[in-house]
Amino acid sequence: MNFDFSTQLGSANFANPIFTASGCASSGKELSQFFDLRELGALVTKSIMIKARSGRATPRMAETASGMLNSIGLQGPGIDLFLENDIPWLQEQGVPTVVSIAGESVEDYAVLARKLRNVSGIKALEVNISCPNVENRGMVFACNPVTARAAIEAVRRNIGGELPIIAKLSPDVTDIVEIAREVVAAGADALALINTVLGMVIDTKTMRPKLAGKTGGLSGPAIRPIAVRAIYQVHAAMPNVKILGMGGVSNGHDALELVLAGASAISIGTANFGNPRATILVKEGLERLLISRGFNSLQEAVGYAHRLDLP
Amino acid sequence: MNFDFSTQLGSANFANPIFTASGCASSGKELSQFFDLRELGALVTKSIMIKARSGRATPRMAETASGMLNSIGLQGPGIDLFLENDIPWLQEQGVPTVVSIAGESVEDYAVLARKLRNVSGIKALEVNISCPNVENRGMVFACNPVTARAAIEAVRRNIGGELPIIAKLSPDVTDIVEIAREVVAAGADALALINTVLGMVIDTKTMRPKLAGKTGGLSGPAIRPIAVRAIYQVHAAMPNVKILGMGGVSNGHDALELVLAGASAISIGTANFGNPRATILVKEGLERLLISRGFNSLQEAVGYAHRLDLP
Amino acid sequence: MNKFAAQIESELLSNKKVGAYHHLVLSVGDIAAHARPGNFVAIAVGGEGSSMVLRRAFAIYRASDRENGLGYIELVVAPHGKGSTWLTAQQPGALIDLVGPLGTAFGIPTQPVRALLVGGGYGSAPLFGLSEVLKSRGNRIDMVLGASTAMKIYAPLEGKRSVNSLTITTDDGSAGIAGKVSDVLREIIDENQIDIVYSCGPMGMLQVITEITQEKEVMHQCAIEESMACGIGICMTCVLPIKDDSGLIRMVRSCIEGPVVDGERVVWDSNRKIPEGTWGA
Amino acid sequence: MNKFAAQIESELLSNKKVGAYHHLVLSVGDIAAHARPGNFVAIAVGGEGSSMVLRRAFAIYRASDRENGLGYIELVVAPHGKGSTWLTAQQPGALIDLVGPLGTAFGIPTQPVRALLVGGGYGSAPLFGLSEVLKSRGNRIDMVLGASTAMKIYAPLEGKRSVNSLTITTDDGSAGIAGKVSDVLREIIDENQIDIVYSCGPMGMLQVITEITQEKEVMHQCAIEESMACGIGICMTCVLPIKDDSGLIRMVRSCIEGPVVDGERVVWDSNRKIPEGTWGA
Ligand SMILES: Cc1cc2nc3c(=O)[nH]c(=O)nc-3n(C[C@H](O)[C@H](O)[C@H](O)COP(=O)(O)OP(=O)(O)OC[C@H]3O[C@@H](n4cnc5c(N)ncnc54)[C@H](O)[C@@H]3O)c2cc1C
Ligand SMILES: Cc1cc2nc3c(=O)[nH]c(=O)nc-3n(C[C@H](O)[C@H](O)[C@H](O)COP(=O)(O)OP(=O)(O)OC[C@H]3O[C@@H](n4cnc5c(N)ncnc54)[C@H](O)[C@@H]3O)c2cc1C
Ligand SMILES: Cc1cc2nc3c(=O)[nH]c(=O)nc-3n(C[C@H](O)[C@H](O)[C@H](O)COP(=O)(O)O)c2cc1C
Ligand SMILES: Cc1cc2nc3c(=O)[nH]c(=O)nc-3n(C[C@H](O)[C@H](O)[C@H](O)COP(=O)(O)O)c2cc1C
Ligand code: FES
Ligand code: FES
Repeated sequence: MNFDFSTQLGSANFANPIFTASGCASSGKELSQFFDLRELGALVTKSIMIKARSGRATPRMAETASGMLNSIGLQGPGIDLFLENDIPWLQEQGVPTVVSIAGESVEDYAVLARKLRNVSGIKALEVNISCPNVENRGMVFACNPVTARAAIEAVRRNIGGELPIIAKLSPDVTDIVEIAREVVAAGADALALINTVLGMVIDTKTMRPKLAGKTGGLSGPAIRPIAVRAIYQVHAAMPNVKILGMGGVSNGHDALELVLAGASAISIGTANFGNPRATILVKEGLERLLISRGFNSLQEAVGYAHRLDLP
Repeated sequence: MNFDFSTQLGSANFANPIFTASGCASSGKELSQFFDLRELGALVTKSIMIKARSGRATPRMAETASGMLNSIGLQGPGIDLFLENDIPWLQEQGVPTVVSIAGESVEDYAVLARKLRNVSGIKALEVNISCPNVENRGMVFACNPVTARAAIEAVRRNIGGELPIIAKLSPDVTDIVEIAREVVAAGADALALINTVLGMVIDTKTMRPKLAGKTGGLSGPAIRPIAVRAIYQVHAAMPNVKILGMGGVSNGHDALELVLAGASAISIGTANFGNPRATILVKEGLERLLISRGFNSLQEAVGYAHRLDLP
Repeated sequence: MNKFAAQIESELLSNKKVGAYHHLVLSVGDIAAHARPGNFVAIAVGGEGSSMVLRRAFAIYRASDRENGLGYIELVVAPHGKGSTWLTAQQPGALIDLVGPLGTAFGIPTQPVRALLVGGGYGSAPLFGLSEVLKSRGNRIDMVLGASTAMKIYAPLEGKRSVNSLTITTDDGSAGIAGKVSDVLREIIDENQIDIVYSCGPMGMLQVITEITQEKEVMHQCAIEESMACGIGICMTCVLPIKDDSGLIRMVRSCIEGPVVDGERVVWDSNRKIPEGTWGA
Repeated sequence: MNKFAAQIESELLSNKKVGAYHHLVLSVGDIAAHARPGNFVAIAVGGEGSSMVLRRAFAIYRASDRENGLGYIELVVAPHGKGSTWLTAQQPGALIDLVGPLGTAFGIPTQPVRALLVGGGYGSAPLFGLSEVLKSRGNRIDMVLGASTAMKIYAPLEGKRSVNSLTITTDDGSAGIAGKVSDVLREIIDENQIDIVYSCGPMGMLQVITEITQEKEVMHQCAIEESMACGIGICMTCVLPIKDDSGLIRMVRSCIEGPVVDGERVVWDSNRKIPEGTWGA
């Protein structure tokens, strides 16, 4: 049996398709106690911004039916300290790394790309554009084709030729295919689908929103059908654009569902909180399922659910 | 103790705020075996179209984590048979009734409104605009401010002065407040929030979409945080517009959450499938919770979670 | 709509593994008195805080009416996915939220008939109750049970006694005749001069049986099994295309106009498509 | 990050109701040997198919290291919401998915000290293990336990023996002194010449204790309790504003830089706001 589990996103190769999801594995150290991080296809770092951020006030989370809401508010040390501390550690450990970046303006994305263009030991850049754009009444970049495009263009212009760009989209839009087309036109090599879904929980005791930030991002198994739909729609429209799928994956079956919809790699987020070894379990489960279904490689299975739609 | 549980949507009064959700109680008969339908604030009928519809092929449903997908495809007998059979039965039983209508073109909505304008025994009209518009490449009416407005205008013009119009919106939009503003401007007296969220499940055995219609509508507790958020956003923007809230309510706490967010009445959908007496349990639970929190009426609690946002 | 349907908290009295199945006994009070062969119950699975929001349907294998509301029913459950696995893991004493009896029942002819009962897998469950009723009316009963393998044949001893002949088929030949139930049907129908076939099992099997019964011009009542979200007629997920007397095809709810339907009325092979000519298509 | 943290399937050895709480004993192998007073464990709740996706944190009440990997830990759990109610309903023999030991531990002074241990509700749990360690080092220990009502005082007999004095307060006066623990603290600190206060309980209580210990100029280590999604430092939901040596406030993860923190370093009353001057605010 010579099963090929490797995958590609843009020009980057990964030994296997199981990644952590941004913001759900910190910068790796904490999980390394539970498994060897080199077993991951890649570790995706939490989204880093230019400056240090305190993030939102607490409470920052609320459990929901088969999911959770979070409003971390992109807490982090800022890109300089991140490059000083986190990246060297990941490199030392030999962990395949995807860096996630986030900005509040188009210029922020440009600056972050310039800071990263010559950093070695990074396999790809994930560009989180589900952030409020301070220059546009706080409207989220990913929710508007024009600003989504501008953010990705800024990264593309400044990153140089090498590093693949994965644009991470929000599901909170009327037409995700439209946004996908724009960011691909702007130079994204691959797409990450999906970020969290905007939600709210009201505490029936205090009778106010449970999160200090009122709204938060919904993640976990509850949103998997939304992720599968988004991936399926985008893969149908642009079968050649690689997708890093995510949203509620916690076992091999879930991952297979996203692969069949069109994902070439899978990020695991919320499931890590319930089980620190979730990525490894998903990886083993997915490989087993693919083999048992007669696939010789992961690639054969990507988008397989579309086969009957072909003309 | 003289607790006032009554509620209003437009000019219609209801003895209590617990309704069935359209499409989740058929036309009432089936549930009447489990409780007295007159205990409901209102029974909302399944969306009726002009002509008889076979609906979609099976499989039409897939269970998901804390939710389900459905793609019924608006199966029904058409408005004439509906008015001949279903409405008289509901009237005989004395069941407060809200009729839900759905169309494939603006003209459909106009025709349906004309057919209903002189029918007695109806308390309000719920206008389901989460339907594909055959005149606009199958784009869902509710996903576009222009078509959403046109559909509601058509109903408003044709319904006459009496019957309140409740416009039912889809959460699958970038900005639900924008759509809400349009339909209110077009003459909607109240809003129903939210319809199902577009989703997909892929069967990992057959390796194709589980539903014959491929995508389906996600409902149940999984989507409650999305419903609460949508209701909160719309109530914040238009505090005087009454909201019929729905999405994942299965007990009194869930209903209270939606009321605190801004809902003046609550529809119960998926929960009926798990428990035929769900509406009655929600009703009893909500009333108990409101009283225990010191409210003298339902109205006092509507939108209460916003109180700290007031200037 | 089954006019006796009620929602109750039922106590699990016993849970025994039998071959690939679990045989469950549930205390259901008056529901037992109203249950007819072919009816089913809808059970809430997963317990408090479960992520499973829909009930699961199970055919009533047998119903025993006792006085003083002490009636009980028996089910035969295959641990298949999450819901049925949860149910078969429950211990005696557990309280089970159950709605029943639901759906239509097998029609019992008023005249003496020679009946053939055909079951696939756990589809044999409702046939034993049926055979007892048919037998008590003095009918001759033959039975064919099929499954992929011997472990999946559900044929309890007391059940076997209530039939005149029992033929078993397995795909792998591990019990009875190697093959499908359909391979033996024509012969049995001819030899025993069967008037009516009652069947229950996978849709594919029911379709083939229908072809045979139409060819042989015998009646065929089958209990079908569609994905059901509610079991009580309010969700429209369980529909099946059925021809009425005038030949019009309608998508009818198999939970209330079924599960027992006339085989020849069903438009088979309609998974993923609406048959041409269906009303409203 | 607690470097001994491991994920295991632990067997529930016993589950007893004690007042308003449940006392649980779990077989945890080597984890027991590594557990220090103040550490906690994170437990997956709800079982297979549950709608609860996050672990619940519970302070280790006591840890007993036995040879041959037979160590066990004890927890004191209040059935509060869905997760803790599920846990307290488990029967001995149940397998519990557990990660631990997690978080920081109470600091044990190298010099002899006069320690006051203050617990609120189930917050008394980690203090008994702490008192045993302190006592074994020859320290004098006083304890104050408070709760809303007598049923919610957790003070086991053997625990009482390990302290020199035990004062109980209840809001409703149903046991001990009527009032809050904070009402009696100043006097006890003065009378017993307390050097260090260890505390565990609701945030409001810890804040008041900090005010008193700062006024009295005694050290204060407290185990705080923030909503935690992961317990292992990867989600950033559990943060708390803490001042470092230079006075800079940072939002630190209470699951790995806590739960035990220096009371005077905490910027209290920061629920729903980021304190001014916080790094990155
Ligand atoms: C009228 C009727 C009678 C039935 N009688 C029996 C019986 O006597 N014994 C028995 O073991 N099972 C019976 N079933 C099937 C049973 O209801 C469950 O669907 C099956 O046990 C699988 O459920 P699960 O939760 O284990 O699987 P899951 O995969 O968790 O189920 C997910 C969803 O798919 C549906 N589903 C999955 N498989 C089937 C199936 N084969 N048929 C219909 N829906 C399905 C489930 O109902 C559920 O909504 C019957 C079904 C129907 C409709
Ligand atoms: C470090 C630490 C130690 C703890 N030690 C104990 C202990 O020894 N005994 C004990 O009974 N409980 C303890 N708790 C609280 C416990 O983790 C649960 O949160 C509490 O039992 C309520 O959970 P639930 O599932 O019953 O409630 P739910 O309402 O279902 O909880 C929903 C969510 O809110 C969170 N949450 C609810 N209440 C609290 C709370 N008071 N503190 C933190 N998060 C909360 C839950 O963790 C969960 O994520 C501790 C919490 C922390 C953080
Ligand atoms: C606590 C938390 C923090 C997150 N932080 C980030 C982030 O910093 N950047 C980002 O792009 N996505 C972030 N996400 C979104 C996840 O990367 C992922 O897209 C989403 O959670 C869906 O996957 P899941 O259901 O597996 O969690 C975060 C999610 C959670 C739950
Ligand atoms: C099986 C099913 C059928 C539905 N049919 C309709 C319909 O005909 N018209 C409509 O406006 N909404 C329909 N809905 C949406 C519900 O009315 C409701 O908006 C949605 O399910 C969210 O509520 P819930 O989570 O309580 O089910 C349907 C939902 C389900 C699950
Ligand atoms: S299962 Fe709901 S209508 Fe039949
Ligand atoms: S609980 Fe996740 S970082 Fe602390």
